[in-house]
Amino acid sequence: MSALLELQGVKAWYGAVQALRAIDLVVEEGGVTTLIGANGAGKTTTLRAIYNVLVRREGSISFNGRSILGMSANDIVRLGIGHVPDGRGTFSRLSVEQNLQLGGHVLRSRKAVQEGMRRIYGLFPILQERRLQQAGTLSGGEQQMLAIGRALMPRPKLILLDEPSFGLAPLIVTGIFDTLRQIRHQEGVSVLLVEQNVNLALALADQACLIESGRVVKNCSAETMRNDDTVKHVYLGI
Amino acid sequence: MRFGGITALDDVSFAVERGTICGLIGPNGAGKTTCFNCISGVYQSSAGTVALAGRQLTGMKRHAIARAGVGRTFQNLALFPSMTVRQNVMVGGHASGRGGFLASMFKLPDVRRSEAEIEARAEALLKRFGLGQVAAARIDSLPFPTLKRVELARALAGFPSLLILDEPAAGLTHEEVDELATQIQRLRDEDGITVLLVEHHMNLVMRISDRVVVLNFGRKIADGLPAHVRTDPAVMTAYLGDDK
Amino acid sequence: METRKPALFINDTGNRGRAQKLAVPLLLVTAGFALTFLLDGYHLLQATNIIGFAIAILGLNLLAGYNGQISVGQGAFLAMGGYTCAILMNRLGLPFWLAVPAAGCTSMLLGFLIAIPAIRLELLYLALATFSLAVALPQFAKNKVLAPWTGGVEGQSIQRPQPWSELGLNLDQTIYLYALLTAVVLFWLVHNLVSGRLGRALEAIKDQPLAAETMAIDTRAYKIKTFCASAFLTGVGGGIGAVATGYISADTYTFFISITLLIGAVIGGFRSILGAVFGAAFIVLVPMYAEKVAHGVAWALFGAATIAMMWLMPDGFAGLCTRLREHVQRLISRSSL
Amino acid sequence: MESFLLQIVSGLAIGGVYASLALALVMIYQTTDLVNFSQGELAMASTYLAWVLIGNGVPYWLSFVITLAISFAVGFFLERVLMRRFQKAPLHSVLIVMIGLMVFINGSIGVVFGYELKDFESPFRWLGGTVRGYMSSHEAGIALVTLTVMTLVFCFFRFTRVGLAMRAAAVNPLSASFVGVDVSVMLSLGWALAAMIGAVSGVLSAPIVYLDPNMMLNIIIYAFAGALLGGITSALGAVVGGLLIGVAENLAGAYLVGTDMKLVFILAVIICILLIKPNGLFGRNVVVRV
Repeated sequence: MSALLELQGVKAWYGAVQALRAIDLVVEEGGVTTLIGANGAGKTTTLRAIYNVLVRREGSISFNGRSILGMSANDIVRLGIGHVPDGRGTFSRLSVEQNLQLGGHVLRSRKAVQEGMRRIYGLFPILQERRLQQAGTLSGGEQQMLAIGRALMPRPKLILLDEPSFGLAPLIVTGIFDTLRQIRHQEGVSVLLVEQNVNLALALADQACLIESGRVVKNCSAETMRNDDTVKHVYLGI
Repeated sequence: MRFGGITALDDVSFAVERGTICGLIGPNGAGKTTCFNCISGVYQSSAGTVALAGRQLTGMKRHAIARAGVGRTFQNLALFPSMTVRQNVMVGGHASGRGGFLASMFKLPDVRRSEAEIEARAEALLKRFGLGQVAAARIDSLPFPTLKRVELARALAGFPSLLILDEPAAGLTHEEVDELATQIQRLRDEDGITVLLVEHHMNLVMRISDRVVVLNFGRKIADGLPAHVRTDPAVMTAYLGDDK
Repeated sequence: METRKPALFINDTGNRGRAQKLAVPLLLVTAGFALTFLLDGYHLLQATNIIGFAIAILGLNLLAGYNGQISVGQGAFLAMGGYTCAILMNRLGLPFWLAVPAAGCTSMLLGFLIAIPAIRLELLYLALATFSLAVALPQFAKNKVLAPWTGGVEGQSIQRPQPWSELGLNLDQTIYLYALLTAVVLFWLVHNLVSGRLGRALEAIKDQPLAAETMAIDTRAYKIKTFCASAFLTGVGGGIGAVATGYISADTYTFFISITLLIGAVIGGFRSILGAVFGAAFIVLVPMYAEKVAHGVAWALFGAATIAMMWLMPDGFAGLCTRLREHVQRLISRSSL
Repeated sequence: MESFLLQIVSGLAIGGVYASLALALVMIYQTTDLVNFSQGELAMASTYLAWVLIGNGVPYWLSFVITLAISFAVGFFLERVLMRRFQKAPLHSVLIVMIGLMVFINGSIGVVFGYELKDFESPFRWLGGTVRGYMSSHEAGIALVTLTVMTLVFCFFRFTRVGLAMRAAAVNPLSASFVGVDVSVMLSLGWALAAMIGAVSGVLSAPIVYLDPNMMLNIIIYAFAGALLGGITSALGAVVGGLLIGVAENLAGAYLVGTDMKLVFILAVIICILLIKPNGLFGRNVVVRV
């Protein structure tokens, strides 16, 4: 396995506020890395730094061995990085189908879009049923599926997932994580997962990266992280 | 001093003792900020009451709540960019000033005196927070940690009896957080101000709070001494997820 | 926590000596006084107009620059002031020096009535509503029901007031001097207002309304009062303009007068007191020369100047002066080190 | 009764003009949360362009198409070159820039073409004097053209890839960039389309109000009212609102306040909408975040 996405010494600012101080992170080809840390530690900011939205950043970010530092979000999508943003970010006033069509915005032909939609409906049959409904009227879990499906439309090599469990009932969360496992194998996609629910995230991931106040505290395998007390320290101030 | 049953959240009740620091924590979306905004009057709670030293705050206008002695800071800073640091702090002392539109236009003696008092108060606070050198600087020319201190000084200029701090540690380095901890403790010990602290920085909360209230999904799940709260199983689950 | 050396200073209290602070206003007033005896009738009339507009723009600056409420329809207050003067002088025979403050008062009343709905609107909608008011304004002036008072489309002449001949002044000089004195008083009052506690409160409302409220500032009451004060000033400006010109009609108060006031404020600098004088000079003098070239040139210049101003120096001419002064001060302090 | 119907029908026709300008306003509002105060003057400038083309012997409909194309390009570059610089400026600065732009266009056209009224031929003479006694041929023409334009606009947004991307960029620019939409191009396209649709309203209204640099001053107010009535966030609302305002204006002029106070009436309507129902008929709730 080789590194698909690599961050080295990444710093980021919101205006004058420095949110990331030193982030090093690797996602292996075909692997799942999870980024964990308490609220406000800079998890979402890290994803935004990769995608070059809302923040100013420094450091080195490379994808497939190529620096993506100067690229705009819409170019990064074309390289094969999908993003499932926090709060899902579905186009609530557009239909499910239109959301997926937009997911395929970077695809060249109408045929490819049609084909992609069939694929996504295969993964999430419920979305096909809800095809013509406005995205805003879907349940939280369905919206999460739609957001994931939308990101998978152009067959990305990597997807960035921001808190897929946020605001969902435990049963739905389990379902989503099961689907993620399935997608990972079926689509051969690598994942960078940001998650507040540490135990859930560590169960899915191979690698884990713990951050605190915009700095990496520990970078190791998910297995090691599970048995480490640093996590509790960071989350609960013990 | 008590806040009884703030709803908009789900039936949250807790009380903050006079002259103590109370930490309010919880995972994302737990309702901390909503709770906070109910107290300072940004949102009106749909049921329940908030009371300060026995006096009802519920239903009062925001400026009246501030006048009643509730001061606050903002998570993402809400300083006044067209003013200098000194002027920002002086705005904080607005409530203690005297004179309306006409009196101010004619600069009546009372207005002059009140202006001098506000300025003296501001100078003292600027000095206390190490802002003397930047007193005449424009807000947008200063680094973030300095601005956080300006905001704290501004909130103090209004002589609050209760100060609510919205994530004061966000965006600060370790050393800066240490200094912040000392400052907040001074507020309690020297000024006798009651502090309600909403914060993600666990270390800070656990270190300086006399008491910690934990919210999750809009409900209170724990309330007690810091040492008890952090070993509470319900809190663990809220923060780390179910152990499966 | 070592603090960075500040990059930019604003001159707030205590930074400059009293004499230095008074230098520019004193110079302006002295020059203004001297003009009474230097200019001929026509030019003195234009100078009076500049003063009238300066007071009107001062009102807009107070409203928009200090309190953050925009008014694109400020011409309504100008008109209110003008018509009040005309009616009081023509019908009741009031002397002009009483009619002008009265104009301010009626205008303030109108301001109060407009403020009650206006302060509830967000900035964009406030702009939209006042823009519409500016367009509809001439229709009020032309209205048949109001025509007996306003003079409708034909307009009305205003009785020529008595000059202060005891002081050896002719009529133009009298009106000019009166305008100058009024301006000095009003500018002084507004300066006092904005440089003290209330001024800070008004700016706090403009910058961060929510934070202002948590500083115990009653934003609603202050916004209404500012609106009234602004209307008063613009009404006085309108009164002076009408008395000086001696004639008003519906065409005096078109949509363009409102926009012209706004442009004057932009050019001078919204957040300044003396900027109002620069702005007023600009909007009176530019058309005087530009319209000789072709009809519309002044208007095109106004538009271009506005865009250029927002692009290059959004704080207007006054802001440019402040920056130049800061620059010079920095050079001096550096060389003295 | 006959005349009442007549008022309604002709109100609908002139309402078509307001509707297209209102649609232009909504288009820019949706992407930038701004009301473009210079929209009317842009439309006026487009109308002069059409007038020059026709005056130089270019056939009417060809001039029409050329005018739309040039307006489109001008709108696009105006956003790229001018408005973009003020993207991060405070709202009041942007409003003032728009007003400056409006004044500039008005003055420049005045300098070049003068301020006297000019006749603008209606292209619909051949339809005959009146259609069944209810509307003049030009009014029927306005209705026809606005209907066509609206249909095209709706099809564009519903069925094309770019149209969908524009909607996405308007609803949620951040998510739009996450799926690869170039949001900044969409902003420019919004201005381009708005300028084009505005041009339609200018060219169609010229035969009624005559051509002069101030021709759109009143019309833009009616368009504001229309856009607000429909809910400034809704394209469909803008069209319905524009038509309703056209009818209301005609009826108010004929029966209520007289023609000389129509604008005042509309001003009152605007203020009432803003105070009582700021979301209009079709608008969505705008959530205010603290």
